[in-house]
Amino acid sequence: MTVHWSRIAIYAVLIVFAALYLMPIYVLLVTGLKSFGEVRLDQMWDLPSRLRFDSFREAYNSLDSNLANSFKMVIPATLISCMVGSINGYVLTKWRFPGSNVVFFLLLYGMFIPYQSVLIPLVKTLQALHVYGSLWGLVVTHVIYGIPITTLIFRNYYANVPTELVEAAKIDGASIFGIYRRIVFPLSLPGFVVVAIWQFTSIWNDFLFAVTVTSNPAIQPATVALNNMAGSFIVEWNVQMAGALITALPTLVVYILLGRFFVRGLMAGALSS
Amino acid sequence: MARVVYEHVTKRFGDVTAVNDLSLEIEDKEFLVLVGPSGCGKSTVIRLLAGLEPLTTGNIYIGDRLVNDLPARDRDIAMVFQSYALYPHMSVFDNMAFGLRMRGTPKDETRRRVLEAAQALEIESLLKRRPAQLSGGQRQRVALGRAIVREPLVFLFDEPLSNLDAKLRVQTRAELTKLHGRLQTTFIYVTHDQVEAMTMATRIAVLKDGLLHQVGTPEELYFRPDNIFVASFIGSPAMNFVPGTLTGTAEEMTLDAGAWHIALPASRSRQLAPFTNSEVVVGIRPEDIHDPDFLPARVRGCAIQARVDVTEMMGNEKFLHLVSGTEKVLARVDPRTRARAGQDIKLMLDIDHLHVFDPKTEAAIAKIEIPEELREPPSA
Amino acid sequence: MARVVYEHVTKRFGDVTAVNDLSLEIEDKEFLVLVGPSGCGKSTVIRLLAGLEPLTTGNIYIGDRLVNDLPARDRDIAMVFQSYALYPHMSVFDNMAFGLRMRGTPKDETRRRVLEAAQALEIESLLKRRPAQLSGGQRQRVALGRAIVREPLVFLFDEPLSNLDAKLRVQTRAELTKLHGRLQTTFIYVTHDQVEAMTMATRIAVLKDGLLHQVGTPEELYFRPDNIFVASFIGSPAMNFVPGTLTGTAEEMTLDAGAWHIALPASRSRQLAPFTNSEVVVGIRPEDIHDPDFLPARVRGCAIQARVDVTEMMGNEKFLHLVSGTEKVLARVDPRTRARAGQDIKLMLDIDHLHVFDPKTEAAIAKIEIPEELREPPSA
Amino acid sequence: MNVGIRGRRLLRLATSEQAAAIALIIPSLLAVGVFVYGFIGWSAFVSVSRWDSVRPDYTFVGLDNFRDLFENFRFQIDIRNTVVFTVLFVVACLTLGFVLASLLDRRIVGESVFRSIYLFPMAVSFIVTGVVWRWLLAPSAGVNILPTKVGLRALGYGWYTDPSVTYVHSDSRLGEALHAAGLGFLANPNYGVPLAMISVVIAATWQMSGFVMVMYLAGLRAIPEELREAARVDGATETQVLRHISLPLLRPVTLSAMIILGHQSLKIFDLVISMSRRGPGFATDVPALFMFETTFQGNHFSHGAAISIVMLAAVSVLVIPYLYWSLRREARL
Amino acid sequence: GGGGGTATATPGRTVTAAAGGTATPAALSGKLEIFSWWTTGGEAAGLKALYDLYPTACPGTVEIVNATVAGGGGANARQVLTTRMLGNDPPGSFQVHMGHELTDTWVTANYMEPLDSLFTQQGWNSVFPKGVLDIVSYQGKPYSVPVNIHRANVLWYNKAVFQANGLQPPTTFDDFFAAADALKAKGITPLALGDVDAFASVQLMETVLLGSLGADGYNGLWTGATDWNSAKVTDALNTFKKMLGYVNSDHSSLSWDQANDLVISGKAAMTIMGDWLHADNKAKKFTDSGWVPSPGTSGMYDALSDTFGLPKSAPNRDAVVCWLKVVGSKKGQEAFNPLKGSICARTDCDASLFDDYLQSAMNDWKKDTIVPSLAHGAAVKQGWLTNVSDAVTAFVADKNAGTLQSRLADACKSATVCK
Ligand SMILES: Nc1ncnc2c1ncn2[C@@H]1O[C@H](COP(=O)(O)OP(=O)(O)OP(=O)(O)O)[C@@H](O)[C@H]1O
Ligand SMILES: Nc1ncnc2c1ncn2[C@@H]1O[C@H](COP(=O)(O)OP(=O)(O)OP(=O)(O)O)[C@@H](O)[C@H]1O
Ligand SMILES: [Mg+2]
Ligand SMILES: [Mg+2]
Repeated sequence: MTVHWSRIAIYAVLIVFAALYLMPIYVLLVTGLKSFGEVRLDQMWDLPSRLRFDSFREAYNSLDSNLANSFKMVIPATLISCMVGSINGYVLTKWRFPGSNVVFFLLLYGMFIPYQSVLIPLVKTLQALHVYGSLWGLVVTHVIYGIPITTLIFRNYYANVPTELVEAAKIDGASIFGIYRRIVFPLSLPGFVVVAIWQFTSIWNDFLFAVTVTSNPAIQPATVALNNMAGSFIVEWNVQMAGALITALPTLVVYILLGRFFVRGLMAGALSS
Repeated sequence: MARVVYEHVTKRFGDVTAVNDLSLEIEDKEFLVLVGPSGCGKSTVIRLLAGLEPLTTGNIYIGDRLVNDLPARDRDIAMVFQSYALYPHMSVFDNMAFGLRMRGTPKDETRRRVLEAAQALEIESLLKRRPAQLSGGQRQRVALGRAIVREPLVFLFDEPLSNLDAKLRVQTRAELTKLHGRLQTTFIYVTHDQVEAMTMATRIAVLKDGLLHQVGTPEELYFRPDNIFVASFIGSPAMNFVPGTLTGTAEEMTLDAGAWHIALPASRSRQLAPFTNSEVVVGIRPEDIHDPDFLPARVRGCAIQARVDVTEMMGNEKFLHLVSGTEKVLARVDPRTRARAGQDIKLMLDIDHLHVFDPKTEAAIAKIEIPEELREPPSA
Repeated sequence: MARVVYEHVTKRFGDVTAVNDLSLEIEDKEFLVLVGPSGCGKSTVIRLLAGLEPLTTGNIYIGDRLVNDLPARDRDIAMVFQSYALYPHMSVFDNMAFGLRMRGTPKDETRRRVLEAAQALEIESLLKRRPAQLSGGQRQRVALGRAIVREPLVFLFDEPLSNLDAKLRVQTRAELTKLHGRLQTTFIYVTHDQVEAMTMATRIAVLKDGLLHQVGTPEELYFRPDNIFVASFIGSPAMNFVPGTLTGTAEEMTLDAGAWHIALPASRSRQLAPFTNSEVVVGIRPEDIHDPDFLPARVRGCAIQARVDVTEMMGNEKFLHLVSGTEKVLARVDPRTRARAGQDIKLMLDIDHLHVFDPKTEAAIAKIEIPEELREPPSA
Repeated sequence: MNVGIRGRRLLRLATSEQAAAIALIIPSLLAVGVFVYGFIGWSAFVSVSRWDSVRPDYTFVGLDNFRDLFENFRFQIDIRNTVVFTVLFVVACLTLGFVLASLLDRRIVGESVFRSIYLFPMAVSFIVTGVVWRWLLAPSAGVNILPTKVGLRALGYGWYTDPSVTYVHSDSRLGEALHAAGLGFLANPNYGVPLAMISVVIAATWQMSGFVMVMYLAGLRAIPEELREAARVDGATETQVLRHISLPLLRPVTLSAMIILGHQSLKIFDLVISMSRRGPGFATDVPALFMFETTFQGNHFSHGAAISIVMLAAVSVLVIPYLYWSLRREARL
Repeated sequence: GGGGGTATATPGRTVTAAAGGTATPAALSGKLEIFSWWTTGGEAAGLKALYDLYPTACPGTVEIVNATVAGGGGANARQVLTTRMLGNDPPGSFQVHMGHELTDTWVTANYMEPLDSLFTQQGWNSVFPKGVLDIVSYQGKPYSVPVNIHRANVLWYNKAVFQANGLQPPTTFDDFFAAADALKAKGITPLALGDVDAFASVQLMETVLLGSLGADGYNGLWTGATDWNSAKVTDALNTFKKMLGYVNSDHSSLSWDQANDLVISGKAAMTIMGDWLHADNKAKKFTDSGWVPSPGTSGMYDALSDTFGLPKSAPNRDAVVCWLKVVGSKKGQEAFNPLKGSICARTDCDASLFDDYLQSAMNDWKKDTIVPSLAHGAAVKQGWLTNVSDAVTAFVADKNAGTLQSRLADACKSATVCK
């Protein structure tokens, strides 16, 4: 094989960019491994004098129950989001009715509201629903504000699932629910992966709703606790960064494990309208 | 076990009228083939019957039941799709069993019926596979099997062979014909391939732009097309059309069509006498143009001149792409012909197989007879 | 203006050998058609030539130039894809002009050549449209036009007709033949449809599993196939094959094949004598099985018995799906036959058109002659 | 509106399975109806009220709040910032995403590793991104001192602390030309680029370009290979193939990405909060932050609501044509 | 629709609890939610010390819920608090700065209960200085219990740097600029500033205004008595502008504590910051720090105070009232303040519990003129402060004192204090 300079150049560019993309993570990691005294802005690139996981331990100790809260909220919220989006997408592609495009438009438009502007009515509404101040309140909030994006993704995804399958099942005697349960749902995995990743990440990373809806530290999600690690007083950057890494870990794991399916799901039509 | 009746059925999609005032009775146990060019509304016709689209106006009956508002699942029909629409996440067995399960058939019976159908279609060995692991032909059989196990009142087929290669298509065609004989059920079959229509149908319905153009047996459509469209659509390669004029009277009519000057025999002259001095369109099938050296004995020929443009060897026959006057004409002759590209040659038209149409209405004004040997007894 | 030479060309994709040690010389101005079943490597053969895939081993020459390492853009070839691969975001004009522009042809000349080609293909009126606004046939012409304007050394076609309907296909076939005559350039054409191969090729190359099975004129392949695969692949409907045994000596050989007991005439006996007492496979084309009532004069028949399973009316001929002993056999007979499904009937085999193969090697052991009338002078 | 006909059509539908379909979507519609449209309505209502303390006051004051808003110097800066940020961010993400995708599309060994690396920042929250980049772009640390590690001089960029705004000065050649053309008002910092914003763009691009890359990658993979092959046979070089074939065919992807990025940038909040806040002289201030502070710091509820209504209107201008276009296009297919 | 309009309703659940008025010594139970933005360090420790005192002072089984929201110098906390109050879900008690942040925001809006009977009962009217009582009161009634006092007008300097350069800590603006020039010539940043949070620059301006206009002039700014357009204000703002010429260039990227790092490391010599900086020095084990009142403000105590109040519909009202007692008690304040690094709002705390700086502050507290801090919500209502803060942010970048002055004047006008 002849060596092609153009290929070498391509790899070089890719590697340089990879390094640039990893730079922030390097800083997070290195700072997290330092002691408080070592943390100085002008020494941020230096490796820690010795490996110490104290900051991680400390961060973890102050975050662990909140991480559990996050999971308790994110998992049901993501699952429900997926189901709701999937059902909406199913109806909007396979059971179209007069005005279904308008309905889709109305649902989708919700994606674009600035969330800071709805906090006050949100709290009142959640109170009326008796879920304010609980993780379920957060679940409800995230599921509802997730409807636009999940519906969009599933609608685009289902547009590429042959309608003949649904028709064949209709003729075979299945009802609207039967078709969903036995035909459409089992074929939805790539769509679910995309939606799950998307929702998991954005719900997990949300701070605004979390801090607004839950005030009891015992039930607050990790993002709020992480934020509280930086008081108005001294910021222990090493612990802060360690905490940031710990908090980001679940989403990173999700991306690394499911990244392949994410791309595949996107290729299968999710998000390409 | 069911007649199907379309009564003034119309279906519109927005501005498009996909089916236009269709009235059609399909007898029990018939093998009706709907043909027509792409977009003519064939699929819509059977999708209306299946309950996959709501009617705009009109009525549809299955047996004696008006089914206009019946959901698909209650119509007791089965359908084979062009794409087969096999459930990709289910095994072949589950694909075939799905319809029975949905109807709550007992497990034992489901199993029995699936196995039976699989046996009949010789796909028992595939029952555990997924559709993705099957070849095109195997998928086609599974789709067929899925329809058969249901034992429905009516079978619908939407171009089920168009994804198969030529060889498999020939074979499956014959199998479908046998299946129909065995099941003794009404088949309604959509295709745009007139060969399929000719070979399998007990009756063919020709559709164009949502309108029904002619319904009849394959022989009727081949020999006695109602209009230019049917004439051109049935038969392959397609009929040649040449504009011309009729002159003369009673026993001695003459047909002038481009470079052709054809004296008609008495029998045909009589038939065409009313149209003397009219413009007409003459239709002649490629197989009715013969090389004089290999003229079959039964044929009454009439000589014409033409230049050979291209020749195509087909093994047991040869296509001659001819130019006669300004008209392009295709002839399908004995392969031993000595005609070569570029030559001017003499050819014989089968004078008893000249079709004549009105150029304005496009309707046939003089039909030919179906050769006696081909008139099958009604219930062959 | 270019010979094309494949010299021991092999192409592997991982474990799959798509092309296996192919050596093939294609003369300048030839119309070579590559046929073979799906997946046999046809596309790969021309993609290697186009420079779209790198060779694994071997050499390819265009003209006298070794092109193994030349990028596609420098090979001066044009290719028409099955999907046409029209650039959907460009007008027809831009599609056709693209290749010229990439080569820096001056604007004027680009314009002139595109218009010329468009005129020749009768698509001038479409030049401003986008591909999405064209019918299948129109797209096909644009793809053709895009190739023509380039005036390349070699034209490559990858199943360009397979997305057209039957009628258009017939028509375009003839046009391609004429185009080849007009352009006087090398055409290499891939198809899995043997009809296309038979009708257009000056020579046909038959491929299977990456291996070249036979190269020859259409007549050679039809009448004198080298092996069972070629025999079954060329001709439609396909040749029937029946296993049998040869007995007897010299002048008086007998062929026992299933229910058939065929006494061979002297000429064929002599030819087959060396194989007496061997197992053989007998091949007979459907068109060589005749209804005795309509036996053409030239045919030396030999009677067999068979039961009619299904009949298919094709207009000017009729297919009989027969069962003879345990063998399924297809016959293509005069449409006036009185044979009906379910009957036991007598049929005549054309004894001069029996093909005989070795069941192990599958090679032909006795070829028949090409009928004299079909032996065209080399440069017809 | 022909409500009667619609209603009857719906009634007829109610007899079929369509009723079940509609029933399935009604909960979502209701939820969105309340949580989106109800709340927007509430905001709109507040935006024309006099509510100016923590005690609601729904006295109608017409469009006064909007007038105040557009006269507010900070809001004017914010509009400029948002435009600058949106343009830079969208362009940067699209460019980088496309470049990376087109490189990765060339049968790269280790593609999935690269892809994961480029994509993972999306998993990180904007808040963490902000904190890290605040470090990385700190003038006395981070990227600026990176060259010192190899013995070079430290860089002197101010990054997000740089208060300068690059704009056309009235006395420059271009400025005079603008004046001459009657566009003199453009020669003003209000139509300039605040340099500090570039740092925020860098951080945001780091986070989102991987996602754009994946979208492009999926888009590239969806372009039939034959089109590119046809272009190669037609004599195009790889660059020409990219330029004349791939790029035009990716237009729908580009548009989708632009919408996703565009609406994100109009709503950007977390990142700015944790990275640079309002920045020097509001150089990195954005409407969402302004609204947040106006509402919850200043207790100007009506003004806050007015800002959100303006933001929503801006997003709508961007999005509604797109949605209309894509739904129309779909209907055509 | 997002139904507003019901915000004034008092939920029924608190009616019975409210009947108690002053505490009945029955055992307390249930949850008590204390809302603050004290999440880390000394302030969190101080808060915890108060919590620890609670069970002894208030017997029962009350479970304290420590609802904290950090970030943005209390901005996040304020958002959450506002949302909750408007949503009729007040915490038991919440941290709020004394002054307008309390009165204009919550008291005038009728969200708070007056605490006059509690103050009388506990005798607090005599232990808190009059100035403080005035600031926490509205129409004569106190509405919250101050727990600490911070001073905003302190100039902190690095003693070693000053010594090495033979400088004296400046007390006037002239001294300040002279010293600054000297330091600048040496390549030392004279004044460290970290105003990533806008309050730091606002607070700097406030000390300049105070130093230039004097206590009365300064107080007059918030009542309309001092004309914002006057030449004296112009001078003050120009001084402020001049001062900004001596700050570190990356000030807008730093928080106040990061600015302090510059002083600690000797890269900068001074910083003007509230006395919470002293706790930062202690945590960073920096002992070489000196302090003087910021230029021109000797004898003036620019004060801010964290206080706790009683929301009207607070759940578990009795427990809250008892919490307020803890907060106002001598024991409570003595436990809290040494940890937090502030002095007691009460005047009777034991000085020996405090370190040297705090002791000096306690002295000043007793004798100085007390003025309310602008940047921390004591002097003006929040809407006004937001406008001031916006004007200052813009000024720090564009240095246009004229614009600043007119914007400040406008802010006063739109707060309906000036005409
Ligand atoms: N769901 C639909 N919405 C709008 N128009 C439709 C729809 N289905 C079919 N049509 C239109 O109705 C007409 C008939 O379509 P139909 O599918 O029945 O044709 P067809 O004869 O089956 O064609 P083909 O051979 O291509 O399958 C066409 O013009 C088609 O565009
Ligand atoms: N890019 C590729 N990677 C891996 N295998 C390939 C590739 N291209 C072709 N093959 C394999 O090489 C063999 C020959 O493929 P090729 O496309 O040449 O067949 P073909 O004769 O053109 O078939 P068809 O009629 O279906 O187009 C097949 O087994 C195919 O799976
Ligand atoms: Mg169809
Ligand atoms: Mg191929």
